[in-house]
Amino acid sequence: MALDILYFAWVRERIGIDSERIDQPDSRATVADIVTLLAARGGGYAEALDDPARLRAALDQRFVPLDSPVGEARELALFPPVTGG
Amino acid sequence: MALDILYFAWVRERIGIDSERIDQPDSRATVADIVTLLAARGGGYAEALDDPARLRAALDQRFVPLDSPVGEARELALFPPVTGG
Amino acid sequence: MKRIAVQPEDFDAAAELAALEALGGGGVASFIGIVRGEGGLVALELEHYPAMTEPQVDRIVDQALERWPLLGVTVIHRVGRLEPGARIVFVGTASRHRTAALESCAFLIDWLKSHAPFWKKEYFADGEGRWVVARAEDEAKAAGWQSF
Amino acid sequence: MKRIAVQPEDFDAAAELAALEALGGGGVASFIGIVRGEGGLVALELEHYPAMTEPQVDRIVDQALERWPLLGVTVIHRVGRLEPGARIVFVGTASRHRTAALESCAFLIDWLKSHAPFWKKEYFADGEGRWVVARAEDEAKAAGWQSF
Repeated sequence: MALDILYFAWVRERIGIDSERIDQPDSRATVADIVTLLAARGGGYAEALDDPARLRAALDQRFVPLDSPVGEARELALFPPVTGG
Repeated sequence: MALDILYFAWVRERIGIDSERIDQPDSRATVADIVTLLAARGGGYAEALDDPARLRAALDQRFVPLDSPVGEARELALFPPVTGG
Repeated sequence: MKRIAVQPEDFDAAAELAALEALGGGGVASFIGIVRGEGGLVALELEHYPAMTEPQVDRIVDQALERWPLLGVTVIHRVGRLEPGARIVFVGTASRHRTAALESCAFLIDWLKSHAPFWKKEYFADGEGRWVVARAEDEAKAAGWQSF
Repeated sequence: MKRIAVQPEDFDAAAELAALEALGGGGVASFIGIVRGEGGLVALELEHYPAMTEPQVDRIVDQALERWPLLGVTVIHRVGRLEPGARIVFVGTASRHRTAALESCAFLIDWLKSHAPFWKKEYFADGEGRWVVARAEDEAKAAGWQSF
């Protein structure tokens, strides 16, 4: 199944694109598993994603902890902690 | 020495005047002493002032407890608890 | 900036906010109190103690300025006869810190309620007038700031 | 009344307040956040997650509506490039109770800071851009409402 991945703020800048589509490896995979998979690509991906403690995530537009299984979600967003308001 | 007494809200309405001047009995007299003195006049005064627990006071435009000595103050105001805002 | 007014006239909330926004802080908090037309209320009469009101509001504002890092405070309190829907009071604060702006705004309105010489009388359709009774809750709220 | 907007355009704070005042409650609280021009800042760029932002702000507003007896809530958050002095955010609440209006206003701004998908980038006179780092203090402030 296809999973759309969105990047925001400095995660987006380091990776150099704002979104992409990947084949979801396994519905039991967690957000953290996918972060590890992407970081392994090296370059900007490693720069953006190598420290998961600095990352936050949303699945289908809902904030989730990084250890959440991706399940049937169609959209995963990765970004730093929010700074609105 | 003369002491101006001001009344507000239902204290003013019951007494029927908004201010008057009295001879201050004694600089050691407290606000409560003056309230007692005025209440003893009976009529609207008694109606307005017979329950000191329902009254608040200011001496020279500063809130004070009823047991404060009037001292050198020139103006005593008597009124119910405030309800602004 | 410190602006205090006690007046029968209405005020321009937008102009008051704009003046606070122009101070260069990051946040402006405000509270506007309005006459509620409940239970057949036709008007509210606000009595005050003219010689005391502004100096007393000024003291309350000074306490807020001591307690929080504020760039500006505006307090406008109306007096006289006000009809349902009319504005009674405006409290606005500007600060670099949103928490300072919000807390000081809450403090100011709580203290105005319990520490400024205003008295409200409600008038109803049958012509009857009734003095508003001070609420113990308001006293407690104001007292709560003491130990803040 | 529930009004939520995420937009690049400025907003008319007076009109927003007037709409809240017209709801018949006794109090309207508001907070306006403004870009501070400190340290040579020339602009702030606000990025957001378009598909998520409004639904997420809506959830935050619903929490406020569950928690406090409110007659109306307005949240307007700007996105895009904003210069010093520009408004970033407006939060306004109307209630019969001043405490409900003030507390919910503080809650909403705290939660927007830590629970809505916005990211700020600061630009300085030398052309350099720097992403604003989330403050632990803001997280703590938002978390404080959980146990409220």
